[in-house]
Amino acid sequence: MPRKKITIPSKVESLSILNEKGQLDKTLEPDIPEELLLKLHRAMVLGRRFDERLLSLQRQGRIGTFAPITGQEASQLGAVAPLRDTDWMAPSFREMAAELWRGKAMESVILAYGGYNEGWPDEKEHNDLPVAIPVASQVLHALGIAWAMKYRQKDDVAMAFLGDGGTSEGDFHEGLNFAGVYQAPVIIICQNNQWAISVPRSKQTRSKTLAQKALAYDIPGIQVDGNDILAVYAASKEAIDRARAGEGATLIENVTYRMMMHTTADDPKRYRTDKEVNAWKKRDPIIRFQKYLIDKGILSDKKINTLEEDVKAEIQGAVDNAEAMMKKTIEPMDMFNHAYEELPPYTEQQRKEFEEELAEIGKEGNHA
Amino acid sequence: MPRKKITIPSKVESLSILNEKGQLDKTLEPDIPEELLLKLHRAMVLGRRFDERLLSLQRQGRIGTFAPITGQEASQLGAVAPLRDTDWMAPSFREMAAELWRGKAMESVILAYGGYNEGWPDEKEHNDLPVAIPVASQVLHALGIAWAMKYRQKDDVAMAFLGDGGTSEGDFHEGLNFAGVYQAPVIIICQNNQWAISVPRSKQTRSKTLAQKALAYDIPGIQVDGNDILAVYAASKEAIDRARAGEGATLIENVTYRMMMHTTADDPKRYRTDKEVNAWKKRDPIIRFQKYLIDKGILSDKKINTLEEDVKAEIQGAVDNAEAMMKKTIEPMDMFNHAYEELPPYTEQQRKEFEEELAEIGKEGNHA
Amino acid sequence: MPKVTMVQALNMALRQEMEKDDRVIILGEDVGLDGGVFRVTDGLVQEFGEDRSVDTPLAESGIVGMSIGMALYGLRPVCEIQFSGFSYHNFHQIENHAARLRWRSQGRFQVPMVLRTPYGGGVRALEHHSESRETFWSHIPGLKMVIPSGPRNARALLVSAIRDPDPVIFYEGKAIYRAFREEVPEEEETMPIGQSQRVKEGKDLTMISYGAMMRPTLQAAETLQEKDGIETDVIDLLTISPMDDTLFVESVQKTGRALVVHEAPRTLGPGAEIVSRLVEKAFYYLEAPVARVTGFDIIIPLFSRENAYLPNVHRILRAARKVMSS
Amino acid sequence: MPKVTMVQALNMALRQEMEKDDRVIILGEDVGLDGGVFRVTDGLVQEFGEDRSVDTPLAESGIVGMSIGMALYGLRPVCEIQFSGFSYHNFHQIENHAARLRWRSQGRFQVPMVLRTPYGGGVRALEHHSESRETFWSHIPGLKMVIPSGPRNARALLVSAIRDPDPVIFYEGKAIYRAFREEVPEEEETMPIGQSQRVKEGKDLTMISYGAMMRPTLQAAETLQEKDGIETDVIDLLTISPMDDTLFVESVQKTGRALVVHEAPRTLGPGAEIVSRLVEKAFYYLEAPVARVTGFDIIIPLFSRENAYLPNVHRILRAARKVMSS
Ligand SMILES: Cc1ncc(C[n+]2csc(CCOP(=O)(O)OP(=O)(O)O)c2C)c(N)n1
Ligand SMILES: Cc1ncc(C[n+]2csc(CCOP(=O)(O)OP(=O)(O)O)c2C)c(N)n1
Ligand SMILES: [Mg+2]
Ligand SMILES: [Mg+2]
Repeated sequence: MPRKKITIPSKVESLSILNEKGQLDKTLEPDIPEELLLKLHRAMVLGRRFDERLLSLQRQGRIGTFAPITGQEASQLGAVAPLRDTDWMAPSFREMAAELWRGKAMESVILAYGGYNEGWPDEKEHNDLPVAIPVASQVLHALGIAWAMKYRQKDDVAMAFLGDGGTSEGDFHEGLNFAGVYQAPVIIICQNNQWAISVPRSKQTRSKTLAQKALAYDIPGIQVDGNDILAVYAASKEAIDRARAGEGATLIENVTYRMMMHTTADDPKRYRTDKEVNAWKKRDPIIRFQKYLIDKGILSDKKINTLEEDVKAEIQGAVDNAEAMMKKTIEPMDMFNHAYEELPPYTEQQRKEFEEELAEIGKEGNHA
Repeated sequence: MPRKKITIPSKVESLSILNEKGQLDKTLEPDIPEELLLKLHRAMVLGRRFDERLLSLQRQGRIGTFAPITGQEASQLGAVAPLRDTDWMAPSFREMAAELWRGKAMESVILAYGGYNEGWPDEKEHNDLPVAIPVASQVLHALGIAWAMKYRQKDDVAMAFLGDGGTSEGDFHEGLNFAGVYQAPVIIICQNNQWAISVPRSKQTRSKTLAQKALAYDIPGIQVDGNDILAVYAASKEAIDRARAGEGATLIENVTYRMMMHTTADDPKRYRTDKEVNAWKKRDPIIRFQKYLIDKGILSDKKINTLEEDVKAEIQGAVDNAEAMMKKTIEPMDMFNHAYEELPPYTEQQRKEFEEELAEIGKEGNHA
Repeated sequence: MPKVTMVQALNMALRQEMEKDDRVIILGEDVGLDGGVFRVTDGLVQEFGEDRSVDTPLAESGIVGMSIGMALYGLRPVCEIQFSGFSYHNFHQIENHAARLRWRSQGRFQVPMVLRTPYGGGVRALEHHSESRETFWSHIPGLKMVIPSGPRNARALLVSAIRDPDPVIFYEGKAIYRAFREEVPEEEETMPIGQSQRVKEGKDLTMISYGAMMRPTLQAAETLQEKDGIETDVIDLLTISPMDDTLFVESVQKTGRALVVHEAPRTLGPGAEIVSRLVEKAFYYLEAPVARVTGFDIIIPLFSRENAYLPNVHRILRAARKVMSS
Repeated sequence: MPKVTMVQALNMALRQEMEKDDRVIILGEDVGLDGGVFRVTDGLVQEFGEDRSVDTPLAESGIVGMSIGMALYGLRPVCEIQFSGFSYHNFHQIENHAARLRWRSQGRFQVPMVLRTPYGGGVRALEHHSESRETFWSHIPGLKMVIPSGPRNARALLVSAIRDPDPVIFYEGKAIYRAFREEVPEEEETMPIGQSQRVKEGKDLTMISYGAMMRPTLQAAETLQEKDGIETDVIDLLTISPMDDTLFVESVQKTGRALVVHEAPRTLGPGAEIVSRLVEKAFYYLEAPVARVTGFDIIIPLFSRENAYLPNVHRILRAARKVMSS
């Protein structure tokens, strides 16, 4: 072997189906039933409006810090839409719309961001993991789940989400490497929203794309227009089908944009320009998708209005429920629950100490 | 962007100059002065013979566990040969030949493997880091050093070594990503010796080469015949020159073979065949290089014999010195040295306790 | 009953649990053909195949993160970290996830995994191969931390750990892997996690230890009996966390004097917690300061000096006599 | 003297050290334009440029490993880990390297780095943003672990940490980042690492705490004085490791009674070491069991219940009265 270029078996591609004006590349249009298209549209609108409502709840001090998802609805809903109920999802902290799609109640979201552990458990019938805050750590959990699915000879898949920043963590690397080695049915969705708090994509890594990182593990990588739900859906479906068929893992980079602050504790004016944000506003995933649906003749402005009303009412109902639950004094003693299957004796002793103390000062006194 | 293949700016290449029979590709022959060629040859022989001697010392119980380097002489000496004294090296635990080249005394090697911390410090005038056992962790130290060199506007470089197994660790990934982002003058030498203890290269990662992992960071990657010292030298020199010129990091995969056990605590018969080992014997880096030097007319069998005698005597001298140092009862109290710049009071109290105890039972009693 | 080493006893526990329960999967670096660097998993890949005894790439966070995922899905992974000195690479996966997922899901999920890893000095090893850092794990709520002291309890505790619904860190003392043999019954045997054991009964002095340090502790106890006429009550902790304080508290209520032995550095070693529990629960019985015979607050030196670092019979005797005379 | 918050005081320490010494480099996630998520590094990139205030990719082991390399080369890196809950990602780099390289090179190298990180509860944060795990770092030989309790000592201790020849973990209490102001002199001020401080003098009861818990501790001390006539001797630990036991031992020799307050879980929290040192060095002066008022041995709950978890004035008073009456 003198001096030669090395050719690599896996390929890295890019995919876009609906352009920024919502115009379609017909040759690539995925075959999605009307009903599903409309369901996805509704989920996008719900995700957006609920995000807005959470922001106002947070600004009013009715919930704590949270991470808005606005602008990333296509990127997450297109990814989870081809999943089955028996598949598993391992979200990061910015997949609220995908979680609702998968069955999480809005009430749970509000409770969790309101500081109540009660918001945490996913519904019993769903397999999705709770939100993972330590960046990229969940990739390995999805990998382990996928390994176990293969061991159990299921044709289910596991899907993990992370951000552009997450690709810098060691756990991302270890997860993808293991996924390649075991040909595990895991799909890694990287929502490249251009920012990791204040660090722009360009400072996160020197690589031109995040998708090409798949080459390090010889698994397929694809860069998708993440504000184009048809492209996201098509790429995810392809990857999921491959995984089900025993052909292993895929890395999908959804190129999208974090339209809001990183979390409500963040002030993006410190590090990015309005100009950049405005440029991305033009690529709004909901507007593009609506244009497509209207062109297709299955949506109209009137239907959109009805839908918006409907969604608003649904959100209001959830907020009311959640706030009622928060108002009912939730037992502070419950913090001792679920530490272990059985509370160890010394911790039990501490629980009793606390109980006495509570009795002495009254629940409110200590709880507040 | 409909569906398109993504082209990646960085390239991955392979390089070989001396083939397995020691025959030369003249167009690629690096311009190495005769004196340096002979010095490298001597260092290879010294590395091999010292390795053999360490093994017999270990088998006789005169030192503890160590990691033999036999077979990897070209891979490490070719890499460090183009370095200057002001450059830094961050070895793993299998770069003994490179460490001797850079100025470490054989006595230090023996003392360290003999269980004496006294074997550890590198000579004051050298910049090389001590052996790093936690796999891949040293990549980040080399990166930090390289960053600092750039900050200080030096044209020095840092070189880190690790094994094929090491590429699976998160620290490898984080180090290479940082190196790309900061365009740091760091060269990562991966000695792909086909095994990580009992795990073969093929189970370590799905990627066809380790060099291609550079694509994830858009830095150059090159796969080199690691048993061909000319190729290793040429690739390293190129990478070092690029780094000095401010053009950033390179990942070099030296394809070589671990001819011996992983460490003296390991039994490779459990997991690999003699056949495989014998096939690699034919690619012995020393034999290949000798053939080249003889063909070039600067080495002869006679010169080799003299060299072997010479090297043997040098090793014997070092063993004698080191054993004499070990025999002198080295103060057990010294274990309290270098914990901090200044020993904290409670640790000082413990040191005193221990001193009293020693006085009571005599040094030997407790030391043994 | 056959007499076996701790390595063999651990192997037996793994083999029997794997036979019984196809949810039990072992994974880690070199656990397959190589049988693990200490041979604890010897023969298991041959018997159960590569799906049950999984060689992994070299990445500890990967191994532990993968185990967490497997456990969430309902398997019972038993991962091996080759040496405890490399388990800090996966510290975040344990602290941030393994120990919390039951709680974070309000009981919807659990993480019934075991992380086995060799710890401790005394085998003339390289750097990072001799530490004793059980404190790190024992301070994490939601986690259990077990350290057996010999073949029989190692086997029984490992079985219990595998069946435990919560994550367990299982430290195996390298110094006692092959140092002695014990009879271990073929038939199933478990031991409750979270319970210490009295291994010698006496009225004068309570000695508390665990793991590889049980041997010098028991030797010292014998000498104290024979040479000094001091009758010691010796407690083997077995589980470091959740710590069982009932036995040693009860013991000190009888003896009034106590001594703790561990290899871990003194500051914030498990001995600190033991002393604190005694102060909390047996203060008025204490007749002398509780002594801590421990590793020093320095990194354990390379092996030529490791015996100077590690607590030994002499050091324990010295401390015991001092406690008895104060 | 201007009255400033702890955030401002820390910023002042960084700015002044960066002005004085071009070896001082700050690095971490969002430390540049964003000024750090708590604004501790605000304005530094504008003043010193991107070479001195370095935004890093999102990788904690990378940040710490890089800092180690910088320190080995002779710089004085001050890295920020965004929240201590994410510092376990770099635990191996600290345990295996930062704390050992001086020793591993027999003094040839040193690692004069500082790892700054916010810790503790009380700011209504998300999961992983409220823990107090100083034990992990305080059990590692070769490392120093510092926790200031207010603007003035934070500034002085950070300056000392930056100048310290050994690696320092520097925990910053989120709850006191902006809770109160203190006068902090423009001119240089340092404080010795490894020395505790008496912040209130009294003869009846020794109270030992540090960090954000100093505030409820001092409030409780006042109430005890006013309502119970109990005069407390209050010690601010400041450095957790190497732990200075001289002041609190001396204090208990006077008071005979002691109480420790920290947010960390009780089992193997720093209180365990404090109790053990008291038993070792002041046993015969102790008139009652030393009380530990601490976080419980569970994960700190989400914020609606965090005040129930954290020690507060009421809980401290309760414990103090119990100690006084036993
Ligand atoms: C391991 C870890 N380090 C740091 C943080 C703090 N943090 C939370 S989100 C975030 C940026 C994440 O960026 P990215 O991965 O791009 O996801 P995004 O927030 O843009 O969705 C950081 C640094 C964390 N949660 N986990
Ligand atoms: C972080 C870490 N994990 C595990 C080990 C134990 N260990 C020592 S060497 C080794 C294999 C290394 O393989 P490779 O990187 O290919 O280097 P080689 O030994 O072949 O030179 C392992 C698993 C270690 N030293 N460090
Ligand atoms: Mg992002
Ligand atoms: Mg190798």
